[in-house]
This record gives sequence, structure tokens and C-alpha cells, in this order.
Amino acid sequence: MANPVTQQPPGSSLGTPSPAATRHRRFELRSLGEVGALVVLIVVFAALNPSTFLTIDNVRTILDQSATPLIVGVGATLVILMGSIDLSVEGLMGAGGMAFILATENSRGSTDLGAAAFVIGILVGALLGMLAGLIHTRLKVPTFIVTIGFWFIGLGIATVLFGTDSIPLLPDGGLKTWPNTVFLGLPFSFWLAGLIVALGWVITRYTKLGRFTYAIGNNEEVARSNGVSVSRIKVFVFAFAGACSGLAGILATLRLGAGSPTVGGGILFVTVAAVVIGGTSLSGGKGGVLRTMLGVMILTVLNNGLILSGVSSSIQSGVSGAILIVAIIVAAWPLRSRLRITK
Amino acid sequence: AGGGSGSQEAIDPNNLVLVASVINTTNPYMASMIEGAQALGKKLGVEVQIVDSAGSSQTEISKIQAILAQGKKVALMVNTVASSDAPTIVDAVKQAGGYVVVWWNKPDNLEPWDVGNNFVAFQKYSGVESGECTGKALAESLGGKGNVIGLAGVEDSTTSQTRVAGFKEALKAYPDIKLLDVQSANWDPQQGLSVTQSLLTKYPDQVDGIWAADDAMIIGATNAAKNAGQYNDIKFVSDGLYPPVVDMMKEPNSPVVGETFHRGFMASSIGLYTAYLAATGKIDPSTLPQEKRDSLFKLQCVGPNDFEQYTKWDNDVDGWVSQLVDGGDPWNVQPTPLVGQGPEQLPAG
Amino acid sequence: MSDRTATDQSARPENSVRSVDVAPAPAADRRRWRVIDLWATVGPLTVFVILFALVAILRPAFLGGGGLSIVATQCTAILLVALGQCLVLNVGSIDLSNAAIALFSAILLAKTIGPAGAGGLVLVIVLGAAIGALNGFLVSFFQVPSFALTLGTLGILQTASLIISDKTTVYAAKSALLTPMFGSAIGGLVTAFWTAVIIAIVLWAMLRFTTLGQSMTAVGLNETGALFSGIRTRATKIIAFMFSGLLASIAGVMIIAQAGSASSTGLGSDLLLPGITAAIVGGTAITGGITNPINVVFGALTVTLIPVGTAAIGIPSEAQSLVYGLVIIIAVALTISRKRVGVVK
Amino acid sequence: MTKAVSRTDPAPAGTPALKLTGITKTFGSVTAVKNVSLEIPRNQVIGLIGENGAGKSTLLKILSGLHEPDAGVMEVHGAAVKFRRPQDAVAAGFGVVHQEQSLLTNLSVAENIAMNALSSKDNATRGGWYRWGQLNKEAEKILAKVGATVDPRAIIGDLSFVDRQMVEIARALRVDEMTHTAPIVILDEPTSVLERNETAILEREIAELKHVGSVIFVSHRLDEVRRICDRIIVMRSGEIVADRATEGVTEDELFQLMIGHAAKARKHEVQNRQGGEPLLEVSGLSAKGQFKDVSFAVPPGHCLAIVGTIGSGREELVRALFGAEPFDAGTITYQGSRLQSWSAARATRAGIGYVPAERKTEGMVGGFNGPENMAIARTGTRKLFVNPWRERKDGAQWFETMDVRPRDVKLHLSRFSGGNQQKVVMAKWLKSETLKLLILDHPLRGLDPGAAETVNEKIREARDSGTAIVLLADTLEEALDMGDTVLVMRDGEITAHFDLTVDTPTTLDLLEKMV
Ligand SMILES: Nc1ncnc2c1ncn2[C@@H]1O[C@H](COP(=O)(O)OP(=O)(O)OP(=O)(O)O)[C@@H](O)[C@H]1O
Ligand SMILES: Nc1ncnc2c1ncn2[C@@H]1O[C@H](COP(=O)(O)OP(=O)(O)OP(=O)(O)O)[C@@H](O)[C@H]1O
Ligand SMILES: [Mg+2]
Ligand SMILES: [Mg+2]
Repeated sequence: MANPVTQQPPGSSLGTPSPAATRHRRFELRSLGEVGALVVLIVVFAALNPSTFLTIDNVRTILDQSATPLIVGVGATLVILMGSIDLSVEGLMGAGGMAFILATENSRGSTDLGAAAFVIGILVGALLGMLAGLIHTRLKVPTFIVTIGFWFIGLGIATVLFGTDSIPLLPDGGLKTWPNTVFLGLPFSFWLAGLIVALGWVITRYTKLGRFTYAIGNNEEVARSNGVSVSRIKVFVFAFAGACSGLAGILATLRLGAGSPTVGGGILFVTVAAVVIGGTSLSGGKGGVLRTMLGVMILTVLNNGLILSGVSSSIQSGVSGAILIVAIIVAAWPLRSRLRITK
Repeated sequence: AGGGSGSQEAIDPNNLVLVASVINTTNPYMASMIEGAQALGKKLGVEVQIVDSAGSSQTEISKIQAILAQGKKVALMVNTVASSDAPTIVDAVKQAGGYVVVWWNKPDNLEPWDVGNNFVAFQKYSGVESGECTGKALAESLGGKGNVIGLAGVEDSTTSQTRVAGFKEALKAYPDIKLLDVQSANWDPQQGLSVTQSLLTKYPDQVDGIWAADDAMIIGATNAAKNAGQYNDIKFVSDGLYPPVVDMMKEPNSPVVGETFHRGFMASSIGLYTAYLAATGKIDPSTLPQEKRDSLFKLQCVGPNDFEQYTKWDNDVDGWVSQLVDGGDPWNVQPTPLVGQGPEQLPAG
Repeated sequence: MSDRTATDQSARPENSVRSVDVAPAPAADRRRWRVIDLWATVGPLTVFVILFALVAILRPAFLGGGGLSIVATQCTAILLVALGQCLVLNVGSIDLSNAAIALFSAILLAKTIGPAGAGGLVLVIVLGAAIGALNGFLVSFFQVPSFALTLGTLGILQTASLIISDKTTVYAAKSALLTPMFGSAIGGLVTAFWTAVIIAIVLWAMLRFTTLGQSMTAVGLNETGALFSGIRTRATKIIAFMFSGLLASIAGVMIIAQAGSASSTGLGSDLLLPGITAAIVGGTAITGGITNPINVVFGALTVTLIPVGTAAIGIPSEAQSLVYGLVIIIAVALTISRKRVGVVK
Repeated sequence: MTKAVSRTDPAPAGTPALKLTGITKTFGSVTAVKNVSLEIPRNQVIGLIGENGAGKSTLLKILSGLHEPDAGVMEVHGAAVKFRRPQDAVAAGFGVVHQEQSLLTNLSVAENIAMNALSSKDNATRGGWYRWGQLNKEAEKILAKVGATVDPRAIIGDLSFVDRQMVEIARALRVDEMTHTAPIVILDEPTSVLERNETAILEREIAELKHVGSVIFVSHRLDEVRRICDRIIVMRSGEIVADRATEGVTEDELFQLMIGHAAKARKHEVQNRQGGEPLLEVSGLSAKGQFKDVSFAVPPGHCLAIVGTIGSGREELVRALFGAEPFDAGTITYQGSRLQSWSAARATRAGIGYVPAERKTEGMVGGFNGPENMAIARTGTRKLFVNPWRERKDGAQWFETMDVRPRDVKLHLSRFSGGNQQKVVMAKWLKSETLKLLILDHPLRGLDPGAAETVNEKIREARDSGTAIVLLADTLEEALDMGDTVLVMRDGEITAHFDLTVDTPTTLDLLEKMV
């Protein structure tokens, strides 16, 4: 299209605002549907496993397990808010994690750069993310493909770093114990995740970068005609998402105590599902990191609860899938309108 | 059986390429398999190519076919991603006039002697035996009393299934041992960690022992226990005796109380060497006894006292491989001689 | 009316009108557009040919050893899934579940073809189409994003596959129905591949010469606009998803024809990403409204060729996934439709 | 004036606020703006008119930094400038209301107002940080100026179309807060979507602006242009063909200059076809919060015009007739049978056509070319196959009949100027022999008088050949000119019903029933 056009919800094309529009503005945590879902899950599982589910230990377990998807989720949310998608997270986690463990004290004795190792791990993620963003904006390749590509590239880098030597392991004590060390009642891993979520929230709420992310997701061309330098923002956001993946890779490596290129295995399904369940729209422009936090919590609680309830691991993907479907249908029900377009 | 069917003129080693196909390149077991293949190639002075299936039958099959298409004759050792891949791969190799030894998975009804000389042999370590030996070790270390949990591999992995079966079989002898739960962790350390984490909270302070179908997962499990501060209250057993596990066992009164010893490099070099012998006409598969074509190799039960003696192999892969080649008999090398004939039977009940 | 045009022209000399509006384009510019048009049609083919030539040059034996027939054989299932995907993408949605449908169908067929024979075949294909249609129904009537919905269906189908396969490999009874698919070849390429190619051509004709196809593209380009033109947008979307399910289950049939067995980690357990990638390398726009099933054939061939090629050339196995990622991006960068500039997401 | 004094500005008195020399812009085969030179002095309101596709919007987009010119020089207050991004234009003191609304519907009013100023020195978002309080305060101030009663915290998507337009305008006027030079405000067809009373506010505002800066105002309503502007520039085929002081040019002259021939005097003949079995009969139709208890009947070959301010519910009403929006009470009887489970698709097949006001998003498929756009509207029998060659031939035919420019049947419709797009949208319904009822929502929006004439011509032809018309007119004059019957709606209810064969209401009569 040559000229910027405001894609208004067709229902409200003229005169009265559409119910859809009014609903969408409900902000962040005010999404009671998701909160309700989470509460229901908690109640159900607490009833099924009275002695185990609501114990301090299990709560800590859940929080610890939610840490990695949370960190990845913050980046993923910003990307999805722009109407793009990031499928590279697992690869980037692998690359970041391997880079980290090889740069810190490990059983291979490769090197020990101390704290710098963290920076390296995060930078690797950020760099790959930035490259993905650049390729997307310069070559006009859809993020869907670019990020699939970088999934494999990240995995490739991790595999090359891994080489054919023995697994690099972290020495006992020290770093390795950090994620589960309890601070003010909660594991450090969760505090870290909380910090990132907070950062993400501040970005999306109070910075140009964040607000422009929403703008781009709403309508890229209009955003451009409003003076948003779309390409720059996109590259920034992908770099940020990459950094999140890198950090998540580090955290996963710490928890595992060993380096593994597939350290991010299965995280993609969880984060994307979490973002969507949280209510961030895949077409961009609507949603936020706090919603994603809800989504992650719902899925982690679900997974943990199913195991505690002795549900066979083979049907867990089925149950998560069903919940995902129910969640999105319930969320979409009140917005139904013949003229509403969903991709 | 249509024994002599395959073409049996010897192939000149210079016109031969050794191919080792593994499920992935990052799993330590797989890494070890690659190491063995390369050592053998060096020893025999024959080109070696590695196929990384990246966990996908699709990739595995097409890459193998691509290599067959390169023109050179192929001696192939393949650790099939799924047993269903075996027929397709065997056919392809037969078409190309190569020779293949399949490791770990094949349909029970697909037997080398039915296919012909090009399908030289199927080889594996007994999963049941592995499960029984580690199960026994675990039960003993607990004095025959306590609660244990198990971590299985990929759901539809026969290896995992046979190992779990052996594990359960072993526990039958110990009525006071309670198997609380068996969950799949997909051969993956990360999942080994999170599944164990959840199970430890599901059974707070009840878990006395953890069994895993593969060391990759026990690495995750032990870390979960460490994070939960229960590392020293729990006994661990698993399969593979990976170097990191060896290090754990080295610790004074280590909680890792039982392992089985079998090596990727041994598996791959035995497999490849068998194929090589057939390809170069040094053996005629059709004349071999069936146990040498559908074979179970010996895996060693390893305990805290004797594990040290196995580490020597890891430091000298080349040495072991030359011992294999000099011996000239892949079915009789220490510490993994041929012990039985497949297909493996699950314990009754 | 006619007199209006008359006065019009008398008042405004021919050339002055033309000069703004239908002025003959500057030759250079015309050429540029013709090139873009041309590339849109031959790009995917060219990219495949170049990559194939590259492999053949670095490893001449690959040609002799029937490299092409290997690629054709291996790409059949991917191609079928990709064809379904390109139809769904064309209406502006995406189907993340069709690969899972393929595997589910394969397992089901393996169980049924023995007892039921052709009946099993029909059952599987009908069921596949039904699952696809259900996806479409939920997407269009509950107005949920297809990406999320089919992600859910994907999870459910995975579990379903595990359960009906009883977590092991299911072996299909040999069936005369299927053996010709990979048993026989035309021009060195297996019948199964040609079957898929024919399906591709039929789909191409469907999109170009039927009202249904035109409606699909319209929906993909601007669903609201299509709606206000009286197109039955919901039905159109459902049909697109139904096709996707149908083609997926045919892919499942091909898996059985090829391997004779199926398991939830076995052959066909990873068709999703290759399928989508093939569709896009074939010039399909992920934003909807642009696709050409015939080019998707070359997309599928390319996607299959890359891992095979890297192995054939003998690139170290550690580096292969790195190469795969890079080549995919380059291939898409080359083949993506530059016709409609504007937003790329 | 006070504001004007307070301004420090470098340029010596007398230098024009804006000076263009030899500006040219080509799109592929189309030269949209050809060697345009003009001077705009301080404190003047310039009217820019020209037929659809004349190049007005393109010229203005060049001024607002959306397009870079292929050739030519721009001087602002005597200094040569080059705009690479919209911010550059803003920084140079240009405020723009684009022809199509360019607001971000998911952001708040205040954010949108701040938007394209973000890169320039501006406190509320300095250093990339949002200071919401300040942001909203500034927005409030500006909105107040335009007399808009919009909450700066409101999300654009929740606002009515008019309110959005007001926000657009407020945002354009914002420049004179921000920049220290005299602002140049560009308004591209700002009124085409406004009804009278809103237009009045805008006119006042423009008069205000005149004291501080200059205004470029585009409209197809010649009366409006003459009322508002000091000087009128006419574009045709991308060139400036006339530049006149408003005094002493008549609308007819302007028309002549734009279109190249005199306007045909349109005598208004109203036929009485009230006899005849009604084609469409609506009784007691109601939709919650939109319209209630609406009843009327339309016989074949009859034109029913519905007037009312925005929010009167007439848009929703006609959408319900077309099956695009639901109604919860009352009945629609079409061709003698009562309609159940009505949908746009059924309506179309039953021979009803609908031309929505939202041309780009609802009326057409921009990625399709003209013929394809015409083909997808399939009234009457359902076909199974399409014949692309046939389509293209018929399409070309209709491009001639409707005088669509350029006559390029391969060009995506999104590439045409608004007026020409509208001609295609009309053609897509008119082409069908089985068309029985045509619902027109602001069919002339954004059309130049020439194009408007063509379209009206076509509407009359259709009506005379027995097609019933339901018309939501842009202006009351238009309604009275085209309608056989005129309905007036207010707040979702019918407040008046004029049968033009018997009574002859003036626009004022209508107006008082409307508000
Ligand atoms: N994905 C994997 N990653 C790492 N190691 C693996 C993997 N799959 C198998 N292994 C190792 O390879 C050996 C056997 O392979 P595997 O169990 O996968 O075959 P399988 O799953 O039994 O085949 P099938 O699915 O047909 O039963 C085991 O020692 C196991 O540790
Ligand atoms: N982005 C573009 N790409 C190609 N052609 C364009 C583009 N924008 C405008 N044009 C062409 O340039 C010419 C001038 O268009 P423009 O929108 O400036 O006309 P206009 O005077 O604004 O018409 P209207 O009164 O309908 O708004 C038209 O022929 C149009 O088709
Ligand atoms: Mg314009
Ligand atoms: Mg226009």
C-alpha cells in the first residue's frame, strides 16, 4: 500500500466504538481471565495433592522452573508485540550457555574469565539477535524464517563450541548453587527472572523503545509515517530478545551444572504458548510482559501439577495443548464480531 | 534363509569409506561413538565419514543415501534414530552394494540372514541386563528397603523400554523397595533435572534412590538432588558410566552406587569393524552363526569398588581399537565379548 | 456516458491525459518490473538448480549416484505438507498442526491397513481432512489466531500419536496399494514424488481458475474487503485448513509407503519446520495472498537438498546445522516475493 | 497576532514561508508531480484543488517528508531544506493531516499527538523516557485549542471517527507549540469525512492559524475552498495549471480549470415510483445502542437517501441491511420474503451490493488489480470457475466506462488514487445485471467533482434501469439532489421522512431534524 491507512477495527470504522476496541485497552494485569485460570489450576492441584502441592519446597520448585521461560518470555513478548515472531530462542540459549560455561571455570579447564563469562554469554545472544534483526530489516526476510535460520545457526555454534571433548561441567558449590540459593524466601533464579520482567515492564511502559514497539505492532506503515524509525527499533528489540535468550541459556546451564547445546530444548513451545495464553496478540500491538508472566505461571503450574498428580508424562503435551485452546477461545469469546479479523 | 544372496567379491579398502551414523553429535554417548569410528579409521587407514541424524529419521536416511550416492563403497555402522528406520537404510545400502551393521534398534522381525550379506549384523547391549544390574545395585545399597523413582528415555525407545523392564524385574526380588514413579526425561539432562526436581517435591524426603535409563539423565538428576540439598541422602544408579559420573563416583562414599559400563566408541568400532571385515571379504556373513549376526554384547556391572578399572579404556581409545583390530575378531574383545543372541526378550510379567 | 468521454477528450488533448496516467513507463523501469515478475516465477527453480549444481560440482559422484532421485524421494512428504501449508498461508493463517496430522495418520494407517486395507486408507485421509476442517472451524468461528490454535492441536495430536502407537513403532502390513509409490519410478524419480507434483499442479489450477481459489487469495490479501464483496470468508478458510489436513494425511500415507512403519519419534516426526520453510522458499508470502504451489515443489526440493547436500559434500557434521540455517535464510532472501513492497513481519 | 510577534525568526520580512522550484516525483510509470514551482507567503491560507490523481497528496507527502522528490528545491523561510524523514519536516515547522488517517489505534490520544514530534526537542519524552503526566497535560492543552472534548488518556481505537480526525488536526496544529518558526500546516482533505458542524470548528481553527503561520488546505468541496482560502491553486496531471486569488473566481471556473470542461447543469427530476411492490421493506428494525425501531420501504428503481450526523446510526443500519452487522429486533423483507440468518455473502448472491465508506480497508482488495476486484463480487448465480482473460477484458471495458485513470488493468488497486479506486469499487457492483439493490455509504467521499459527476451519473443510470438505491450522502445537497425519498435520522431513530415528490425541504429543514 502506498499510503498509510489506519486499520481500525472494522466494527468501529465510523461512529460508535466497537466493543473489541474498548476491551483491548484493559491494561496488563487487569486481565482477570488469565488470573482466574491460574487460580483455578492452583486450587485444583492443591485439592488433588493437599500434602505436596502448596508446600514451600514445591512453590520454590515452580518458581525456579518458571525462571528460564520467564526470561525468554520477556524478549519474546517484545518481539511479538511488534507483530514479529522469534523462533530462535532454543538455538540462542544453546549458544549463550555454551559460550558462558566455556568462559567460566569448568571441568574442561578451557578458561576462567570469572564474571566476564556472564557478559560473554549474554553478548553472544544479543549479537545473534541483532544479526537476525538486521537480516530481517535489510533483506526484508520474514522474521519467521530468519529466526528459524538463527535457531539452527545458534545450535550450530553451540555444537561447534561443544566439539567432541567431554561434557564441560561446573565445579560443585559456587556458581552452580546460586540459582537455587534462597533469598528472602525465593530462589535467586526467580529473583533474576523477576528483575528481567520488571525491566521489560518498564521498557514497554515508560520508554520510547517500548511504546514504539506497540506502535509498530499496530501498523508498521503508520508508525513509519509518524516518524518511528521502524528498522532501528526492530533491530534493538531482536537484540534485546537475543540477550534474554543468552541470559536464559546461562541460567539453564547453571541449574544443570553442565554445558549442553540443547540446554534450551522445548522452551520455544512453552514461551510462545505462554505469551499467547497471557493474551498478547500474535498480530502485534496488544498485550504486555506482565500478561506473559501469567502465561508462564499457568503453564509451569500445570506441568508441575500434572507430575505431582501422577499424570503420565506422555499425555502432558496433550493436556497443555487442550488448555491452550480453551484459554484462547475463552479469551476471544467476548470479542466475537462478524467483522473481527484474526489471522 | 537366503544367505549367500549378497555379492561377495572383496572391496579394495582404498575404494571403501567407513560411515558412522549417530543420533546427534552432542550427547556424550554419541560423541564417544564418533571418537571410536575415527580411531578405527585411523587404525585401518580408511576414510571415515560421520552422519549426524540430528535426532531425525528423515535427516538420517537422506544423509546416508547421499553418502551412498558419492560412489565409493560404504561400510556403515548406524545407531538408528528409530527402529523403523532400519529396513529403509538396510535396503538402500544393499542397493548400493555396501555393508551395514545396525546398532541399538531394528524391528525384531528384520533379521540379517533374511536380507543377505549386505546386512552384516545387528548389535546391541542388552537393555534388560542393564536395568537388572543397576536395579540390583540400587536395591542392595538401600539394604533392600526404601522408595525409589525412575527416569526413562524417549517414550517409544526400545532401549529405554527394555532397561526399565530390567529395572522393574530386578526390584521384584526386593519386596520392601517401593517404586514410587517412573517418568520420561527423553534422554535429556535438562529434563532429567526438572522431572527429578518435581518428583522430589512430590515425594518430600521420601525418595531414597533414583534410577535412570542413561547417564545423560542422571547428570540432571544428581544436580536436582544437590539443589534440593538431598544429594547425600539419595543413592543413584544409571547406565553408561560417562566420565562425569566417574568423577562423581570418585568422591569419598559417593551416592552413585551402581553403573553399567559400555562405550560408544566400543559399540561403533565393533560395528564398523564388522562391516569392514564383510566388505573386504575377510568374513562371509552367510557362513556366520546367527548369534554373530543378531548379537547381544556383554555390558559390565560396575560398582563403587571396581569402577576405576574401566576408566583406563577412556584414556586409550586408540589402544583399545588396535587391540580390536589386531585380535581380528569383533565378537571377542574385552571387556565386551559376545554374550548372547537377539532379539532381546522382555522378562515375563 | 459516451458523450461525457467525448467532451472529456475534446477538452483535454489525448497526450496530456496519457502523460500522467498511462505514460509509457521509462524503459529501465519497465524492465525492472518485468525482471521482478520473472524472478517471482522462476526464482525458486533457479535457486534449487544453483544449489544442486553446486553440490554436483563439489561432488560429481552425487549426480551419477542419482542424487536427484534421493532428494525427490526424501522430499515427497515435506512437499505434501508444504502444499497444505501454502494454501493456509495463502488465506493469511498458518497451520502448525499439519505435520502432526501426517504422523498421526501414518500411525493410524499402519494399524488399520492390515485389517481394513483400502478402507484404512480412506479412513485415514477422511480423518485427516476432518481434523484440518475442525482447525479451520475453530479458527474462523471462534476467531482465535490460527498460530495459537494449531499449536494446541499439535500438542493434542502428539499425545494421540503416542497413545495409539502404544509408545512403540507400529509396523504396517505390506499392502499392494502402497508399494508402487516408492517401488516404481518415472524418469528416475519415484512415483510418490510425481503424485505430489501432480497435486501441486492441480492446486495451482485451483487457485488460478476457480472462484474458490480466487476467494482464498482475496481473503489472504484483505479479509474485510473480501467479506464486503460477498465472499464466504469463513467457509473459504475452513476449506483451506481442510486441504491442509487432507494433504498432511496423504503425506502420512507416503510415510507408510516409504518406511512400512511409523513411530512418534520415527520418520515424519519432524515435518513441521521443513514444511513451512519449503512453502516460503517456494515464494509463498507468510502474510498471505501470495503463493504458487508449483514453486513450492522447488521449495521442498531445496529444503531437502540442503542437509543431503552438506552430507554429500562432506561438511563436518558439527557444522552442518550452521550451514543449514545460513542457506535457508539466503534461499528465502532470494526467493521471497518482492512484488508487493510494504510490511514484512 | 500576539503569538506572531513573540516569534524570533531569522528570515528577513517578505521571504516566503515556503518556496518550491521544479519539484518532480515519479512512481514507476506515473509522474505524480511534474516540475511544480510555487511560493507561499506567511499568514496565508492556500487552497489546493485538482481532480483525483492530480498529484495533490503526493506533493503534500513530499512536503511532510514521506516522499523524497526526484528533482527540485524546497526552501522554508528562505533556507533550503531536504526532508529525509517525517521528523525533519516537523522540525522545520510542518504539521500535517494526511488524507488517510494516520493514527495508531492501540495507543492513547496523548501519545499519538506526541508521536512524530518525539525526535525533536520535546520535554515529555526527552531522552526516550515517557513522562505521562506532562504528556497528557500538553495533549489536553492542544485538544482544547481545537475545541475537541477528547480525554488524552483515551485509546484511539475507542474513539469515533470524527474524534480521531480532531486528534489528527490537533496534532498538526501542535507544530506551532513546538517550533520557533512560523508553522506551515498541511490539511489533505480533512473535511471529506466531517459533517457540517465539525467542519465549522475546523474553519474557525484555520482562521486562528492564519495569524501565526500558513495553511495548505486540500478539499474537493469547492464552496468550502472558496470560503476558507485566500488563494486557490489548481493541479492537473501533476502540474499547476492555475493560481488565483479567491476573490473573482467562481466555482464553475474552478471546476472548468480542474476537469477541463464545464460542469453539466444537473436538472433534478424526481420520479414517483412509490407505486410498485417494494423490493425492500424494513419494519421495527433495532440493534442495541445503534438504531431502534426503523421502518421504511424501497421499491425498485427508487433512491432512498438517509441523512444524519455521524453517530446517528445510519451506517450501522445499512450494514445490517447488507448482513454485515447483526440486528436484534424487527424484520427485513426482501423481494417479498422475510430474511433469516442474513449474511453479506447471502445478500450479495441475492443481488444486493454495498459500497462501504471505508474504501481502503473494506471496499476493496488492494493487492488485487482492478478486474480481479470487480470479479470477486459475485451477485446472482454461483460460478465455479473463473476466466482470467475474460475478467481482464471486461475490466478494461469498465475502466473505459468509468474513466478510471490510469487505464492500467494490471496495476494493484492500492496504487490508484482514492477517486479512481472508488470508481472501480462502484464498477464491481454496477457490472452485474442481477444487481437489484445498491447500498452506498458516502460514495463520493474523496472524489473530485469530475469523478463525483461520473459516479452520480452511474448511480442514476442504475436507478433508472430499475435498481433500488439506498444512499448515505456526503452532503445534504447531494441527498436532496439524488434522493426520491429522504429519511433523517438522529440517535438511531428516524426523525423525519420527506417524499420529494410531494414536499421540497431545504437543507436547513433537514439540518434541524438532524441535530
Ligand atoms: N536422542 C538421544 N540422545 C542421546 N542418546 C540417545 C538418544 N537416543 C538414544 N540414545 C542412546 O542410544 C542408545 C540407544 O538408542 P535409542 O534408545 O534411541 O534407540 P531406540 O529409541 O530404542 O529406537 P526405537 O525408538 O526404535 O525403539 C541408548 O544408549 C541411548 O542412551
Ligand atoms: N505510492 C505510489 N505508487 C505508485 N503510484 C502512486 C503512489 N502514490 C500516488 N501514486 C499515483 O500518483 C498520482 C497522484 O496521486 P495522488 O494521491 O497524489 O492524487 P490526489 O491528487 O491526492 O488524488 P485524490 O484527490 O484522489 O486524493 C496518481 O496517479 C496515483 O495513482
Ligand atoms: Mg489525495
Ligand atoms: Mg486520494
